[in-house]
Amino acid sequence: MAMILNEEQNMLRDSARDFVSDKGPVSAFRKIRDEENADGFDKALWTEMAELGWAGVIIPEEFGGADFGFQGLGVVLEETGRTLLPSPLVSTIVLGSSALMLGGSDEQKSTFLPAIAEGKCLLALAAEEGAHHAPYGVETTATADGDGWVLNGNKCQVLDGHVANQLIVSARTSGKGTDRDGISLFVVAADSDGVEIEALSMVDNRNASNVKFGNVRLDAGDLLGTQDKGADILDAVLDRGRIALAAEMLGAAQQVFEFTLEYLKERHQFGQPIGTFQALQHRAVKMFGELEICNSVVMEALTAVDEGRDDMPAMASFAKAKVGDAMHLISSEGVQMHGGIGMTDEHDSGLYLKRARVAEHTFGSSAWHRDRFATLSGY
Amino acid sequence: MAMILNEEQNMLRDSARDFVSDKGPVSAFRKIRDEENADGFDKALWTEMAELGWAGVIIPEEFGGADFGFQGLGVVLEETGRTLLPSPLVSTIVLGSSALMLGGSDEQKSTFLPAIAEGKCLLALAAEEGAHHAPYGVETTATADGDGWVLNGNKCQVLDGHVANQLIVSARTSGKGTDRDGISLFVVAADSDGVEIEALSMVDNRNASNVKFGNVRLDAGDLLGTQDKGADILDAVLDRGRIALAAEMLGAAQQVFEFTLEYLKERHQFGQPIGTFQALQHRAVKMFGELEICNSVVMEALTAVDEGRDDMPAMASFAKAKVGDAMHLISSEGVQMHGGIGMTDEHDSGLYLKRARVAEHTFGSSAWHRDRFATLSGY
Amino acid sequence: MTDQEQFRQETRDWLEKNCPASMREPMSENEIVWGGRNAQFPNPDSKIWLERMSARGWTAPVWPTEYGGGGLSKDQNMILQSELKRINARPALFSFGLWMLGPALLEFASEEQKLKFLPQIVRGEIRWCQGYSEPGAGSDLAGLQTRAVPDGDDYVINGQKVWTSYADQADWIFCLVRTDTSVKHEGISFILFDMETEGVETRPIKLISGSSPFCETFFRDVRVPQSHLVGKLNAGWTIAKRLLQHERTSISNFGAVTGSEPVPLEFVARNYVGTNDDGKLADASLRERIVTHRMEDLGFQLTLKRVALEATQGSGPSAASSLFKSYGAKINQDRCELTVEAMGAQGLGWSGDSFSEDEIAATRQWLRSKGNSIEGGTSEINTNVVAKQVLGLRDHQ
Amino acid sequence: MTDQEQFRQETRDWLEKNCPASMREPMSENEIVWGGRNAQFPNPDSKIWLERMSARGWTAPVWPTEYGGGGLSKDQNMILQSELKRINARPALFSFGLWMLGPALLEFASEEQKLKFLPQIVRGEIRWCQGYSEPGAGSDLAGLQTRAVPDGDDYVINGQKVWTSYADQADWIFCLVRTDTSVKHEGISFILFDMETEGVETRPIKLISGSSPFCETFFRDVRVPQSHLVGKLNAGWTIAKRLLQHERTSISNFGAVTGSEPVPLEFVARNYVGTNDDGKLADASLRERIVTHRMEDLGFQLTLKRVALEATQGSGPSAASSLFKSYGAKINQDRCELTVEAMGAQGLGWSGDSFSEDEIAATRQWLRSKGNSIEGGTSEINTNVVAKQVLGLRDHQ
Repeated sequence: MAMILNEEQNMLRDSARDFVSDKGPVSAFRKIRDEENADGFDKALWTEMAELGWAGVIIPEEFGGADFGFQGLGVVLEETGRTLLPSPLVSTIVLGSSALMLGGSDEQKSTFLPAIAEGKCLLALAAEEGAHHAPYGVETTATADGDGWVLNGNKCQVLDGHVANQLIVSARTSGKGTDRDGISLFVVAADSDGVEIEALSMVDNRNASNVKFGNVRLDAGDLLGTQDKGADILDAVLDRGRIALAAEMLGAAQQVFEFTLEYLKERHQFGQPIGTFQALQHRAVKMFGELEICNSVVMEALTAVDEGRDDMPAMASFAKAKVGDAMHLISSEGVQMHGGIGMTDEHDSGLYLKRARVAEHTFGSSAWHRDRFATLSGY
Repeated sequence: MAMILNEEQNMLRDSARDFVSDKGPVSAFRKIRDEENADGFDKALWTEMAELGWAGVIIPEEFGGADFGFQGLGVVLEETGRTLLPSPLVSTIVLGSSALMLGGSDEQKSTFLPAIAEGKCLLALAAEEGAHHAPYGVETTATADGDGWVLNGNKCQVLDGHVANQLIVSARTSGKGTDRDGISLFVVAADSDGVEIEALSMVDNRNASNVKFGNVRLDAGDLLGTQDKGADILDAVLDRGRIALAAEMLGAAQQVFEFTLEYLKERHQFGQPIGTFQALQHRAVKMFGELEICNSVVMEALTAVDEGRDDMPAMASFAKAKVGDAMHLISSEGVQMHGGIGMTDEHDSGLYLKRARVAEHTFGSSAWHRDRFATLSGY
Repeated sequence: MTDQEQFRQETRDWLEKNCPASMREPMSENEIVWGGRNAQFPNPDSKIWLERMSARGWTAPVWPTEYGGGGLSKDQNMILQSELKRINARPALFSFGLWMLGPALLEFASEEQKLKFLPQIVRGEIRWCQGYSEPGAGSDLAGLQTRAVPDGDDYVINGQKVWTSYADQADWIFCLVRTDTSVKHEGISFILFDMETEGVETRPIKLISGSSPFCETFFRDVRVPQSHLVGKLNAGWTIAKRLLQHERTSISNFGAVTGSEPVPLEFVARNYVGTNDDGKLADASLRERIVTHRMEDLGFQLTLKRVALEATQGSGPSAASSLFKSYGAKINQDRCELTVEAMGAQGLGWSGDSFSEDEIAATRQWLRSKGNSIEGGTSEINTNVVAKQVLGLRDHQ
Repeated sequence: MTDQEQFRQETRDWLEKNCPASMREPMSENEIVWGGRNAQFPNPDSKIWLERMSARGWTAPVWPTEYGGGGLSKDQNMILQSELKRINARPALFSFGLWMLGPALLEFASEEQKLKFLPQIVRGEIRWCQGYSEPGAGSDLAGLQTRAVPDGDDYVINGQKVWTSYADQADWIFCLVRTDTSVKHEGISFILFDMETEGVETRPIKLISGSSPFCETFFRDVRVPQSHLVGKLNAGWTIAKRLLQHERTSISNFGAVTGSEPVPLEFVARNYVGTNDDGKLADASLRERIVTHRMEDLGFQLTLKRVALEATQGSGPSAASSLFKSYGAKINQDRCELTVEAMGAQGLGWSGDSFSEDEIAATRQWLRSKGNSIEGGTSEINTNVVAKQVLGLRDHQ
């Protein structure tokens, strides 16, 4: 029963909101975009975020983290979502540190987690190989070679790939096609010989990369978790990623709703605020209702992670689909209700619209997750 | 190019509208329902309709029909749809006479078609065997026996089954499961030995029956069309039925829209007609727009039948799905916009709501036809 | 042991001893106990259960004991409810008196009125109905025209109500009447009277689903003592609004209250539609709509929970309860639509042996559900309320 | 041979001889010929084609010959259009002058104005832009504030317009200005002036799609001869409304005009999503939404055809054209949404070699399409118009 924030979490939210509105408003994102910052985020700001404990928010105290769990993380992500503030939170903290915590050896944990918590080590998950989410569709191979492996293949949609120090890579060590068995995970240094990383220019201006592995040599110790059983970790990591993205999208959608509602009250046409028009009122209420629902779903999903519940995968699909749809609706309405000004690059609406599409797609679209939810529910 | 009515069709529409509003208003349907008329329709009125030429509207002149084609039939069905007037138009004229015209031998045609055109012979198509539309899911068997066959099996959703003189029955003469090949059609007298017909009480109060065939003996001449190739006729007959139902539903939806629009103008709350509320206005416009679209689609589909076009099957699925959805929307809005009074049995809204559900289901639901349309379009 | 732990233990013990076994089974709609002068107890245990519960005041757990209530604190009531739920106990009494009138009387009635009416409600002795809507006053409830004119110590009431739930089975009515025709909202009063009074007539309204839970109710020169007026003269609108909030809350929880969970849609669909080799429902479109509906439903349930939790700090039903009512209506309507669609032709029967009881029930419930977005304030009106009260959007001038 | 058959034959022969082969190929957006002082002809054939067509007046086939038009009857024009379509001929000229200003001038301008401006439009010599919306006057266009004050033989114009399409490339503007501040609709006039006049400044607006087809346009003490006023002083609103109808019609037909059919969605989906063994798209949800969209699209196209047929008996754009605009917008938006969804990550690229030209175009078009329901009257406003003018519903008082 954790559907409402406790005092500690409320304090975290307040401090996150203050920090983000002070240091990372939407203009911060615009600056990164317009200056074509090659990192795709503000490194100095990331250092500050790490100092606030955000980089270690889900990392246990023994590895230098704050151990606030996903409910804590969710609070932070909602706030950075509100201003579209780019950071390695999802790539490094949610995906990377989760993978290490769930599957890493003691050595891997103690090597990487403290550095991650300090904000000094960036990670990326290289799991996708096509335009559509397909976690088991792995053609990248890791072939046994002496004590280690040789890695070959191509990955895409790698969030923060070109800024990461370490890549967590899914590769086939047995099986074929879309077999769930036979996938293994590896930790690969981004500067290894044979790794080629190409940064992409995406519509939401967030970091994504294509990565090629050409005969990359890996040591025995680079295996993450059990050979051939990597999908167990991968699924859990992706579910955490989905829930985290849902929290981020919720913050973004909430923000669009709030500034659109303000606009409905401010903008006058025909001698009245346009928010007095009933058709717009009913659509505003629809958005409000969806946000209320999403709020509950995200809270429940974050809680499911922290409590290690069996329904976590279903909750992940639920949250990702529900919030994905809501953000879609709300970001589109945001543009429409602003009218012409909403179509301009100068206005923020479009930025959220773009982010909505990419976030909805990442780790599986709403449709993908409805399908999975039904399957998990047995129909 | 027949998207607008020609003069002849306009005259037919005017006379049909006059006749229906005079002899077959909604109260006529209520009377049949409330008096629990065992026929499910007004036989005397059917005789009058036949005298107007409606029973022979699509039957060639050589067999005593008016040969107005489906565009003419559509005009009549829209008008009877407007008042929910029950008649054997769909069962006997659309399905029955089409089956005979498309597949009947000269003898079958000259035996039945003139009697049909006179309104003296009623037909029913016994093709379904389950709760969901599945024209090839035929388990009823016709086993060769001497010169003829023996028919065994159960049919359901047989429109006007218990009032029909002749049944057109699909039965398996070879193949199995849902094979398209191996289905044959037969003309079976309803009073044959071994035929048991049970009238059902449906939510829309229209005639539907379950029919059992227990060792029913058929002659060689009872086969309709080519043995094992009955699906060719059946598909064409069903497509005509779908288009006809779309025309009927269009009339019904149009009627609901019109009396609901009137209500929006008449009903006052808060000192104004409720039709001044913008949220209701936008929903009314939505209905109007859907009706405009449906109008075009139905016209085009009726034309496709008359012109014998290759895209007739696709147009049938298109029309059935599109108008089914529209009638669904409009009949639900009809109840909602009338508020409490719309929930009462005394008000007509509910009658259309009920008819909408049944009509949408008959010959394949909207979802079924979207699936088929996509398949026919190659994806 | 803390006080709370002790209360829980005592409650559990008492329920163990006093709640008959048959009262721990799911109930069907016709087993509901509505109380009243002509109370029906299809199962004799349900009479015992009502008597035992009402003797402790636990049919109205948080009402003060002086009015027959249980006098429990909020925390104690939460414990009681969770203990009732633990053993799947049926509600001992369904009652508009408990859900709607009682809270209003507690807030607005005179001491004398409270002492007279509240204990009867607690014990289920009087069954109440609500005289609100009129043919010309639905969404615009304040446009009501039923007149109450003073005459000696009485009011003489003339007019017509509609959508009076179970008026033909109720003993008393709480009724909105116009006591001033020169103003709108400020000319309405709230009054109570016996349905057996001369001049009261009820006519059941047949719904599209075939059932008749509502009536038209006519008043011809009905004489009611002035002492039955609740609150101040012409101040009935305030009471009416408060009461409507309670009504909305109880309507959106109605399904939950009966404790009978409907069969999950996916079971129905699997039964009637079948599955592919991969275990997915054979109808991909239906499957997509079912999963979408299930997510809406689950999200709604989670939100009810969350808001209930938040309300433990707050007070009374929040403005968001209007939103819940329209969401609850939409979700129930979708469920009913999808159920009949899944059943195909079998979900379209009206009567007869060719359809199972569940199938006929599905058809009727589908039709009945269309009223969810109308009764107790239409979804449109509820949406307006949220737009104004929650979002702060203004009326069009 | 009837006159019509003869006209068809002559037209066919003429087109055969005069329409260059390269003008019978589908065109991309950057091959559009907009004419004007700085006309661009990326393909030299397009210049020849424009000259030949305008010499016959066939860029404006039904305009009277005395104003440079083709002087054709409606029937003849239908024949011409069908013959152009038969050979897939490109439109010789895209022009707001042809589509919007011209018809208004024909109806409202003085003889002198017609003789001056219409032939230029026919020949594509002057490119026009439209000065309507202002920052404070969008949906409520009549709330515009740009002032025109008489001064000698001139008006002096001050104010700001926004959403002026291609103002930075246009030669002249047709502009709504306020000539009376004491009334609203009755204080607006319609005036024409050269964009090179001193005091006119344009600033392109960058859209979310990255392109800049619109401008902000500023007027500082712009002097315009009073003779450039079209129609009566303060009677510009009538012209404006008529012109908006033409605009809506042309926007909803815009896709059709370019003649470049987009690749059907199902091909895109098959490419990126793949199919199951039974040939169905592997993503059942996407498939359902594609087929739903295709039906909406086809139904819309059929309706455009039907209404066009009906209009051959009637006159000018019908009130239903407002509906078409919002339907057309919705359908194009759905198509764009579904296209990027089908493309997955490849439909979310902004630039760079990792995305094909088609992919980048899909992303940009998706963003651009969001404006379809805003420009030329929002879908909300169009819906209001239909509610009032077609359905006869009244304004809320």
